[in-house]
Amino acid sequence: MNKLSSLSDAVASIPSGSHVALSGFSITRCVMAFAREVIRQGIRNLTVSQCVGAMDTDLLVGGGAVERLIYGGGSLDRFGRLACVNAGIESGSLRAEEYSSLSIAFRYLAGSLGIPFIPIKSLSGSDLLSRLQEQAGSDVAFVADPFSGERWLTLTPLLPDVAVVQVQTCDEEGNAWIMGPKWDSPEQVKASTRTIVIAEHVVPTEMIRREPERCVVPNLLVSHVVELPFGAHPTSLYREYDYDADEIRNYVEATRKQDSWKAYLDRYVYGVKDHWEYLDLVGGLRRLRTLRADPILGY
Amino acid sequence: MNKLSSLSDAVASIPSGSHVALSGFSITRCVMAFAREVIRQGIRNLTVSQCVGAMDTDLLVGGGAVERLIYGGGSLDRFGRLACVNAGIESGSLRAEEYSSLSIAFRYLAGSLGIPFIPIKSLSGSDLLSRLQEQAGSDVAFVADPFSGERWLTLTPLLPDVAVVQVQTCDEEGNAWIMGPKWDSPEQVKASTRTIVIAEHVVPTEMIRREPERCVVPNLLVSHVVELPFGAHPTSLYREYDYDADEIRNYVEATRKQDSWKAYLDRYVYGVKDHWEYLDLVGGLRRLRTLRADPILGY
Amino acid sequence: MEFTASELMAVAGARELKDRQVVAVGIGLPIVASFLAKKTHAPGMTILFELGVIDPEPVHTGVGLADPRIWHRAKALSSFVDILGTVLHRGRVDVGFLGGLEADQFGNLNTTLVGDPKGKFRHMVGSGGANDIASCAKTTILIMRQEERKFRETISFVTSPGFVNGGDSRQRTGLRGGPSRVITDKAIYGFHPETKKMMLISIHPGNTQQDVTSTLGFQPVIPSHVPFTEPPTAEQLHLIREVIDPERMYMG
Amino acid sequence: MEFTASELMAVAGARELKDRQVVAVGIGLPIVASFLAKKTHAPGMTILFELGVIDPEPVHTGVGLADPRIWHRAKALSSFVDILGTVLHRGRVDVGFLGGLEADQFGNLNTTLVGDPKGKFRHMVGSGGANDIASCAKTTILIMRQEERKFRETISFVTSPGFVNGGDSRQRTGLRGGPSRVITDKAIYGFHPETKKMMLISIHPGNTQQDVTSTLGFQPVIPSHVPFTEPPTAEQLHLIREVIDPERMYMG
Repeated sequence: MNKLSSLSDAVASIPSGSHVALSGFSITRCVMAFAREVIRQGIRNLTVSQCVGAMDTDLLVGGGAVERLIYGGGSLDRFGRLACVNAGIESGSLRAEEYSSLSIAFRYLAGSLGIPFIPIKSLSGSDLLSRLQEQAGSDVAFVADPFSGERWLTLTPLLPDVAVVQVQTCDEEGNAWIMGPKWDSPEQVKASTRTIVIAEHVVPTEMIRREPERCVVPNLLVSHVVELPFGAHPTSLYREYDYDADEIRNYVEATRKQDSWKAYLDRYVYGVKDHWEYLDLVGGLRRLRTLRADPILGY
Repeated sequence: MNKLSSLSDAVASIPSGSHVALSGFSITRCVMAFAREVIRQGIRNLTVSQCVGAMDTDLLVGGGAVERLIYGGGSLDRFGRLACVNAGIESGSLRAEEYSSLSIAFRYLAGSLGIPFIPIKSLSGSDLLSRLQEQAGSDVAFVADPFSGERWLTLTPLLPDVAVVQVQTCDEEGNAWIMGPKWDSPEQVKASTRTIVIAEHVVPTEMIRREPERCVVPNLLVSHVVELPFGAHPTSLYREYDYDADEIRNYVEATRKQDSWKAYLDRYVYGVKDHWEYLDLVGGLRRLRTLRADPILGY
Repeated sequence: MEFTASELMAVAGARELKDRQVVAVGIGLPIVASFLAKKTHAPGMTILFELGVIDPEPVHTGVGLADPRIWHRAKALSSFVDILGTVLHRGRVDVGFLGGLEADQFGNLNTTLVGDPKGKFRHMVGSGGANDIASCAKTTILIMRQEERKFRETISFVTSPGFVNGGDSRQRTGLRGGPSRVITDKAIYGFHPETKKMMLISIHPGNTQQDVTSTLGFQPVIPSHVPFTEPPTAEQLHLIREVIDPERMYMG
Repeated sequence: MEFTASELMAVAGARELKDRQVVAVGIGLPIVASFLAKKTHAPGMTILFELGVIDPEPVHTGVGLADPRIWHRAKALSSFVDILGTVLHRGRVDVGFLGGLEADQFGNLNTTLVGDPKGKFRHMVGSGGANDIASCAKTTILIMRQEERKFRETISFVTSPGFVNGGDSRQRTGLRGGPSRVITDKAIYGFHPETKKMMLISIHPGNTQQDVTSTLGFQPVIPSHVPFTEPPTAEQLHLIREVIDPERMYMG
């Protein structure tokens, strides 16, 4: 079944207040074009979850779209911290529930398997846990192991309404391949009610059938397929294009002050009609071709 | 680190009484050469586990090597039932703990994740559960979901001493690829203390590094690598060779009576010194080449 | 056009499937029913095999789920945890097909043993994924021949629960879903909405009500009007005979 | 041969690693320490990055774990659940490297916030996999500079537990393992077997005991004899400078 969709239609399918799981990790495989379109469409009060907070989440928070963040910490690697997320936490305007990478991954895993709780060793003995017990007591609880009697921390499943996942390749039905490490994407997708796939390339299903071991997202989970070149820009997409260090630095610089941040949003988000105008703004093919990955190295 | 080993050395590393997880499913990817060598070496009192009982397990039971079987049922597909397993269950000489495919898969999964229990919907309301509660009460228990209060069945992890997994390709360190569906192999391997990899082809690590997304068994889990052509014969190995229908029928025929079964073991197991003599016995390359998989179809 | 009871069973199974549904399939008639639906009215259906196969397009028939012939041209090849865990247990399977050695009036199925489980018995194949599908699919369809002693008042062993003891006993066990249809070589049954007892829905052409009830070990609910089952179309028979199972591997 | 404090830290980290160990690594000095060990005395070591990378052989340095440069030539690329679940949580990680904004005398680490968590504070990076490694690895090695206010009596937030409140309090929390070494730019510390307080093991050449203790916010256990840390060898310095970090991305 053909699920090809425009980015704007895919984004419009998400009501304000939804829980959205995003596929970014720091400055790689972030759903940046998606985040820009969400802000443009004025979708608000989202719950966003992600194992390690990334640039897509930071932009969505900075664009005023996020009410609640469930994550395991995060940064923009050497480029800087998640300035918008941190500002939201410091001011209290963002409700952040902070875990570790594995505890979020286990919550997605439990969601993907349809199990109501999952035990974990992490978090115990930390202030992360005491904070969660105050803030979000209903998602963490100790239970006696029914076999040994030992006390184990358990977590509830995460069950997002939509996973939004950037991939290199999929077909028009949404059967998708992810090259490189997959971090939390497989469990996010399988935990979520439905998935929006954003792909650099849409290929014939015939090609998907040639390497069935590679399929990470089976089409039965997918509601929309959006083919979008450079959809993760300025973050990287392994084997397709490198991160755009200059544009990430522009972003980080802009987040330092309210004025410059407003100007950034006006220029890169509100000032363009769609992703095509954004790509023109950042230099078009002349600039973007310099980011193209070396086919041997993959970056 | 080079872990290349002879089959006989790999098998000799397994003490009688060990818990061994086997990679077969019905008549495919069974560790048949391994099973024959275990019987020849006189290893006994094994616990064997497997999601769906297969020909490797049936041969091991028929060869007197197994004391306890933890599985989800099984057969030889159209060729017949697991005659040796069934005879052991009917006579009471085999302690069989019978689950479903998913409940064994979840027990391996819990083992692979290092979690002490996992909730499941399956088994409830069936005689499988009531039997397990009588036989193996300590591996199944109901617990109140700490979040909703609902009553959920939970299972203990399976933590085999050794996983024995037939693959198509690995390197000398044990980094292995599995082509085709992987059924319970990934979780078996990750739940087990260590893994013996039996491969049709051992390739340079350089080749493994070219497609890192395909690696199902990372070398850190592996103790022995055994390169063995047609190690799954007479069962099939996807993309390498088809099952040998004649030899499976011989096996099924032999299991019908004690005399014929003893003759089968004498001929195919005790009557040959090693896997090479076995391959000669079943017709050598002249015969085996007729089983070679079509490179497009994979069977 | 002439047709066999098996062909009608496969066609009746196919008719129960809707486009875009996710269907868990075993070997034999369920494969024929599913591929028939997919090649006719339900092209957007997803077909799953428990061991890790999604939407194959076989060109040969296989001896079982373990036969690489039936994995051919799959869109995804994964694992038990992927199919039975993240699809089935997660609640995404709309229809699961099941068969069995024995069934009772509540759709409970036995594939484990015949005889006295505490005494003399013969052990058969056990569950595989059948118990999981019976426990977790939104609905299940039972396909089995209505031979003597297959449908019994009491079965030797409950491998895969149907409506357990009837009424709301399945829900009280913590399970949702349950069997929606039983398709045999003589008739099609549903389940009474309250008692959850098997209820005759249609009789296959060529059979009388007497033929149907005389081979059951219990009395099904029989509504006042029971129609005949619609026969297969020429297209359906063509697909079964020439495309899906030309070697008559599944159709017996 | 001249060397920097960072180079000695990397070398000291490498010396703690043994052949055939499984090591969970973050960006920065831990990467240098791990690749140095692997290229010298521990060729059979396994290097893991939490996001799903096993045993890469990068030819370029990266800005962080998310940089594809450091995934280059991996043997396996998988996922958080694979690395942090089936390797780390399953108990197969021998050594995990950790750094932090602040540490206390029991090796508890803060990477979350500075200031008053209930009042005015600045939020930093949080845990990522650090809490998981601190909780589940058999041992952890803390690598951080011994600057003013980094080693404190009380830290603003415990992101990753060390020995919690000392003594057996970590075990009572349900955790095994714990930190084995703290490597700073001035010294190497272990932990006292009973009290689990930081204990001076060696002082880097060029520093006095006064240099070491004056920049700690607490008094470490000091044995009667404290040797100097063995300096790096020429081969180690060559590998760090020419092979592992020629652009001085990690060595600052």
